[in-house]
Amino acid sequence: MLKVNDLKVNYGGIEAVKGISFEVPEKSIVTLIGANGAGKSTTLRSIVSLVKPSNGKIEFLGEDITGRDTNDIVAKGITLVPEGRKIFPDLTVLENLKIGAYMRKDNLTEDLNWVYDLFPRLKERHWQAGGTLSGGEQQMLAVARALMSRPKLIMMDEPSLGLAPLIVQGIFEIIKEINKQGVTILLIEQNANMALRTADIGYVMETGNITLTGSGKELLVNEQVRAAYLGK
Amino acid sequence: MSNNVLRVNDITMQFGGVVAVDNLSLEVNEGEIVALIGPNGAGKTTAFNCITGVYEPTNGSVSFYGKQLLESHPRGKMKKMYKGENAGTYKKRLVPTPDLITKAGIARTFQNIRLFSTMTVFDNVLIAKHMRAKQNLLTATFRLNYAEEARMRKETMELLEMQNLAHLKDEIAGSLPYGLQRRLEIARALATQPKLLLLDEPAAGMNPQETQELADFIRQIRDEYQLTIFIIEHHMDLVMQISDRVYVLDFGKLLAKGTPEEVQNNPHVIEAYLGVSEEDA
Amino acid sequence: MGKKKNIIISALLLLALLAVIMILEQRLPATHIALTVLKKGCIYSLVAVSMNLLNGFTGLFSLGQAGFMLIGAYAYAVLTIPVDARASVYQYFHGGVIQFSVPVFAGLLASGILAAAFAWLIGLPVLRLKSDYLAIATLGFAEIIRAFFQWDVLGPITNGSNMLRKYPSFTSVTFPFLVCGVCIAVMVLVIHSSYGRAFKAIRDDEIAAEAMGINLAKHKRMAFCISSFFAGVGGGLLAMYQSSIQSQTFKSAMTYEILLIVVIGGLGSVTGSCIASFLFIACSEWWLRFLDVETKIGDFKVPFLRAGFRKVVFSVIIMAIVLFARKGIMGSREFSVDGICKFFKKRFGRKKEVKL
Amino acid sequence: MDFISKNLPYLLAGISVGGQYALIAIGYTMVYGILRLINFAHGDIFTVAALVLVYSSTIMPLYLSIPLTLVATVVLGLVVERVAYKPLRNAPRMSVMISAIGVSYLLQNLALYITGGLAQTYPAIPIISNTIKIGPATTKIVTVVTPVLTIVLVFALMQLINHTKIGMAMRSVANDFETSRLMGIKVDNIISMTFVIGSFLAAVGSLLYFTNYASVVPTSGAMPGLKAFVAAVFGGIGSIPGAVIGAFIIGICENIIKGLGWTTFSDAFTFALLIVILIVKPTGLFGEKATDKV
Amino acid sequence: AAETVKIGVFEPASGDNGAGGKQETLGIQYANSVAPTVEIGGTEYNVELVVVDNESSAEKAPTAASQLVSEGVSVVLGTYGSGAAIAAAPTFEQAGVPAIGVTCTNPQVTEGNDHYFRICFLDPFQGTVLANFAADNFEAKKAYVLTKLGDDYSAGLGFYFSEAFQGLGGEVIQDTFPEGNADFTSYITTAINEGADVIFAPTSTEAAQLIIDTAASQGAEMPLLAGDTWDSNVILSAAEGKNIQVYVTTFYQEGGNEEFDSGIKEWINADSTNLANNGGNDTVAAVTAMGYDAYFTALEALKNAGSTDPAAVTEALPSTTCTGVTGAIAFDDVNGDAIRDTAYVKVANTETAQWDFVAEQGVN
Ligand SMILES: Nc1ncnc2c1ncn2[C@@H]1O[C@H](COP(=O)(O)OP(=O)(O)OP(=O)(O)O)[C@@H](O)[C@H]1O
Ligand SMILES: Nc1ncnc2c1ncn2[C@@H]1O[C@H](COP(=O)(O)OP(=O)(O)OP(=O)(O)O)[C@@H](O)[C@H]1O
Ligand SMILES: [Mg+2]
Ligand SMILES: [Mg+2]
Repeated sequence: MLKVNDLKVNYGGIEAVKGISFEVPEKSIVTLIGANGAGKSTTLRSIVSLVKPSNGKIEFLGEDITGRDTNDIVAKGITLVPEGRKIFPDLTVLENLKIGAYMRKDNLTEDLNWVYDLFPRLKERHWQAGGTLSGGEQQMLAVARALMSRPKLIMMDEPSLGLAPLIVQGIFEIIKEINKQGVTILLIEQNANMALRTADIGYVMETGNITLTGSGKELLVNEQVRAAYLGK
Repeated sequence: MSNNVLRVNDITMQFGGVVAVDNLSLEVNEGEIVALIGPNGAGKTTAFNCITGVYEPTNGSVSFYGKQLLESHPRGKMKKMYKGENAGTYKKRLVPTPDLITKAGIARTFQNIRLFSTMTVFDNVLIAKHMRAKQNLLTATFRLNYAEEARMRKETMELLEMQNLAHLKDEIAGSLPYGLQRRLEIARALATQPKLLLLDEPAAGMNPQETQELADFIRQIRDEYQLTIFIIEHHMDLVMQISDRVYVLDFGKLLAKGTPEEVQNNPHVIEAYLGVSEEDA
Repeated sequence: MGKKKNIIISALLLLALLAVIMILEQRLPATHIALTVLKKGCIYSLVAVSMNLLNGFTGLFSLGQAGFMLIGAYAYAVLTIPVDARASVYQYFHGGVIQFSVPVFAGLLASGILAAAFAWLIGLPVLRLKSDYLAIATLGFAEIIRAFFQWDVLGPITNGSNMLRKYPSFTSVTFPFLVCGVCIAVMVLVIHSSYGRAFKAIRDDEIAAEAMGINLAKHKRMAFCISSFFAGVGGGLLAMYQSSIQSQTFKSAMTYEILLIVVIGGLGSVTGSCIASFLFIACSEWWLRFLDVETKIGDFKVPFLRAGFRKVVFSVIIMAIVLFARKGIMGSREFSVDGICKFFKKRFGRKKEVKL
Repeated sequence: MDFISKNLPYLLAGISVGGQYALIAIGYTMVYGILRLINFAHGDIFTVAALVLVYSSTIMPLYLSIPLTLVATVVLGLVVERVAYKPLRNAPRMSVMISAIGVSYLLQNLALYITGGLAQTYPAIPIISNTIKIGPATTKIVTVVTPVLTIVLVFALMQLINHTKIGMAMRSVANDFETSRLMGIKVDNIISMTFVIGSFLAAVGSLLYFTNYASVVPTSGAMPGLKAFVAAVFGGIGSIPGAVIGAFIIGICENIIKGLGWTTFSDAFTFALLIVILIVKPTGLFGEKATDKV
Repeated sequence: AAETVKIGVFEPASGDNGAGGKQETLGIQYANSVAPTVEIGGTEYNVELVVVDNESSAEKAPTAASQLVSEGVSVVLGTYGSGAAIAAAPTFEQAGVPAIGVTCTNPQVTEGNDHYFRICFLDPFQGTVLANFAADNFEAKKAYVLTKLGDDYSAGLGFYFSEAFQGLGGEVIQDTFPEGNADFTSYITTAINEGADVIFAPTSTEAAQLIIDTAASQGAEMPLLAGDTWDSNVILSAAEGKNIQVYVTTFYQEGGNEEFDSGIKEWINADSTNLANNGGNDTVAAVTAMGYDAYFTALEALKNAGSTDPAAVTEALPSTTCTGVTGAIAFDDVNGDAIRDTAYVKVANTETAQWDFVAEQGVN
């Protein structure tokens, strides 16, 4: 579904991503794990053109989308849950959700009810300005907002960041559920344990390169991965 | 009494109709590592903000080493809207600005990292020394404070070395990866020479391995600087490992308190916050 | 070691600059346009640096600079007009009420102090405001100050709408250069002091700065007063340069002009502000003047050239700089010997690892 | 009766001035709301609109030149946005503002170059430039038309911004470009849209304003521009009803002050009023407190 | 002729006085086209005009003045508006270059300054003339004086008018309007409410237009009086077709010199730039005539000096006389001001959009 080939990204003089290639098959859950500063977020950001890659090719559904305008790429069915939540602070929770569905023209009621079911807290606070939500509430909103757009591929950058353990479990449930509904998922997680358990395929990134590839289960038992990321 | 560092009495923080913190009382003793946990939006960060003077609590008081630090009671419009308890208990209005609280010896980090992002790592830490330096505008301008300045720089360097950040001292803080930024924020807070350190989700965005390192690091600084530490965290491994006591907040109210084990096995806490642990799932 | 060397080289360069100016002054007639531009340029440098201190280093977006210059200029003029000239200056106000005069340096000092004092007063209410609200409030104060100085009732002191003149002024370039140089040097010292760092911290993140124990109100007021002090001195010097002043000169357009200089030079760069000041003045008031004059080359009349064209071209140049050098000429870097070496190495030397 | 006949003119003048400020202020507020940019060039766009009508009316009838003016102003607004602001989307905020000051300089100097600095007489627009008597006071019809038109336009705009998808998109762009793009919003189009509306209102404002004060000089727009901006801040930048109410308050107060004989301070008073409001409410009358959660 | 003598034209082309400055420059340029050469000390010199824009600003004036000095001019003409003249005076003085003020009427321009001369009358004179005129012709008892805040010309003239008018037993109501003010309704209303017999508004033409417009629409019936700045075709077109009386004092009355009038009209009409600078028509403004005279005065001075050396010209100027289209020009020996004892008073004819001559008025 998504094919990334020899992607390189520079920030000024620093090369944050140094020529990585990977694939996300349709209807799969793929996870990208790696230490701080490995370039995971940068990779996702360059897929939706928030940063311009200096080299490489990105294909989505067989179409070259490298360097296209972000809004065009999003229109094709990719959504990103950005790092740091990035909800709209001055819009209410409800408006944040509606803006998530900006590209859609159909009725939203059903989906609204769906995400409200997933995150009852949001329903409770639907009138509140996004900016005054607590960190975790904002994170829920960011995920919910992305779901509202009914994407084909959803990319999540640390969706469980700052969430209470109960909700973290919930997030992974949701990931599995929407995956069952046919949505493809590309996931970045610090919680490598959970991520690898959920994922069909895992990639390990280190300082701008992909160093390991395998199914989630394989990586979970890989010694190197255990030592570096699972802390056990 | 003597080893009671922080005492929060009946703090309530109400934003319009939302009661973010509801009549919260707690205490932190000297040398302890105390954790504050609870579901998202339970009011943990808000409680920190009240203690550090970022928000003026609607009601309640805070004392530090037995000394009254702040006190407030519902005023103005809030008098009618107030939903908390103990409305009449607190009479005074004593609301120091955050800088005074830092000066008194409480330092903090932020849930959303707030570094001086265009300044170097070194300067970020050096700034924290400004407050306690003996100088004024004239002596500083004309460098009559050179001895003081030299001392500040030396201490900063020592601190950076201790935190393994020395090799990054000339990097611009904003371009560091997330994990290092968190570490720098802690270093900067330490540089204010606090007696009590408040950490708001220091492990957010760290993987289990890094979290483990952080746990060691926190214990280490506690011992090295004779600190008392009050920490908000959602990583239960970390909390259970390092904290002496745990407070659990839910909907602004205290849901439970006790040792990590007690809290971990408290059914209310499991229901509201922990859920069934991963291993059992 | 390297730092000391740098300071020495920079000091030597400055001395050399001063020497060049003194030689120029000997060689050129005293009223030569180059000298006039130099005079004005260095006064503007001072004011631009003072504005940079506030906007660039402390992150306080203030548009009150012209107001403080006005206070400085009036303070200087009012205090230094010789007693026997007062009758003719204050012709509509029977010689005015102030019947003494002070020496030049005392006058300049008074300019700064009075401006700083006003800044302190104004700062009490307005420094609590944020970004654009602060900008518009300070702009407003500048306008209010101007109205006050034009007020007839204050005429015996300010001469109302009429100009003040006959106070001592300077003829040599060295004088404003030395005064401005010392003032800028003091500001540089402030910027690099512990307080300067605190200012920058406030600029980057107020909440974090406060959490570091920095008293926001105190430090903001400090920056505001220092900046106003030097703007006041700059105003006093401008009064000397113009040899007559009128409150009308100090309109908000002047503040915008200074802001342009600051941003073109690079927010947060002292040398940038200085370089930009000279370029700005020379461009707008000297080098481009030929564009205002209808010119014929042989029989061919050069198109467009007529009164007003200079300003059109000048605004286009400014736009071009803003659009193509987004962070100004210097960005937030400083002009230094080291910097130049690095620049040339980068350009012409082999490309090494480039560091941000 | 005598009291009314003496004071009605001040009030009328205040209301009409207020209406004119309001039309300009909306443009400021909209652009500010979305780009956090004090569009210093807005007042000059207003002047240019007037000059376009002055020049175009000499070669074509008014029923052609008025629509032409509206179109030309909107195009100018768009061009300014594309050339001077768009390239600076990711630059520091201050650079964009300087760019705005630059545009303002450029437009003013161009106007100066073209008109030669001489005041141009604004053509009389039939009907609205006729005088009428309201009770004891004489005034032009435009004085009455202005506030009514302003209120109608504001109502329509509020509807657009608060209750349409485009409006929501505008508000989200105001918060964050990048994330808005992530939602699939064409940020540049939304911004252009804002400039279209802002410039259109400036053009309408210019028609009404110069019908009242029939002479145009290159700096004509500066003062109303500044006043309108003050009005926008007064009402809380970003809030459209705030800007309108601010504009009317400022217009009326200004004229009352003049009526009281404090003419020296009529401008100063406007600013003093602003500062007092800001001290009591640091984000203006209707300004939302910035949501800066720690 | 091979030799060239440079005359500096120090006039505003932008800023508040840009319009007036340009009209004054036109007079100088026309004079230059009439007499492009001059014989100095037996040699024929080409006269070259060096024009700089002082932007009507005291702040920009010193650089503009230095520019002239650096170009090596022998004498400077200008400027319209006194502020810039006063600010530039020290530069000229220091360089030893003499300057001839054309229409800067503030007393301080020449006072105590050996290098500044002028060919126009002064504000005290003009203010008094207008006060006399108001008292004599309209039996005015109450005058509403409207000046621009921060404008020394406006404030000065207003001051002298008020003094003279009060001296004649009249009552004065003072008001000021701020920079950029466009709505004069309140001011005119105050004038009407106070029952003023005349309105005196010494302002720039820019404000003048608005004042006239408002006065007409508010139905103010009292006459409007103003100084030399209002002698401009801008005023005429503003007053055209309105029920309003506008009186001004001025230096020159069109028709005063047929030859000059027709010559300059032809010259203006021949060039689109000139026409534009004159406001799009060929009405001759008094300042244009004054510019014309200033040029010839300068030529006389050069001839008298017998040299292009600025110092010699300065020497020669006090005793220079010249018969210009605006009358005979000579300088007094106190400050180098023009010796003039009459001013023309004109009224705007609202039907023909021309100035009608009313009277020659002196101070007594
Ligand atoms: N805006 C930027 N400017 C300069 N360097 C940047 C910028 N953003 C990221 N970097 C650098 O790029 C590298 C990769 O960063 P990235 O955010 O992609 O890492 P990450 O794998 O997502 O890390 P984390 O787990 O901490 O989120 C890091 O070294 C970082 O310092
Ligand atoms: N400025 C504010 N205005 C309105 N409501 C607020 C404000 N700040 C916080 N709240 C609300 O108060 C509640 C507590 O927020 P707080 O940030 O303290 O939660 P938290 O316990 O830190 O949660 P998390 O673990 O998600 O960070 C939340 O529901 C939040 O929406
Ligand atoms: Mg990341
Ligand atoms: Mg929190």
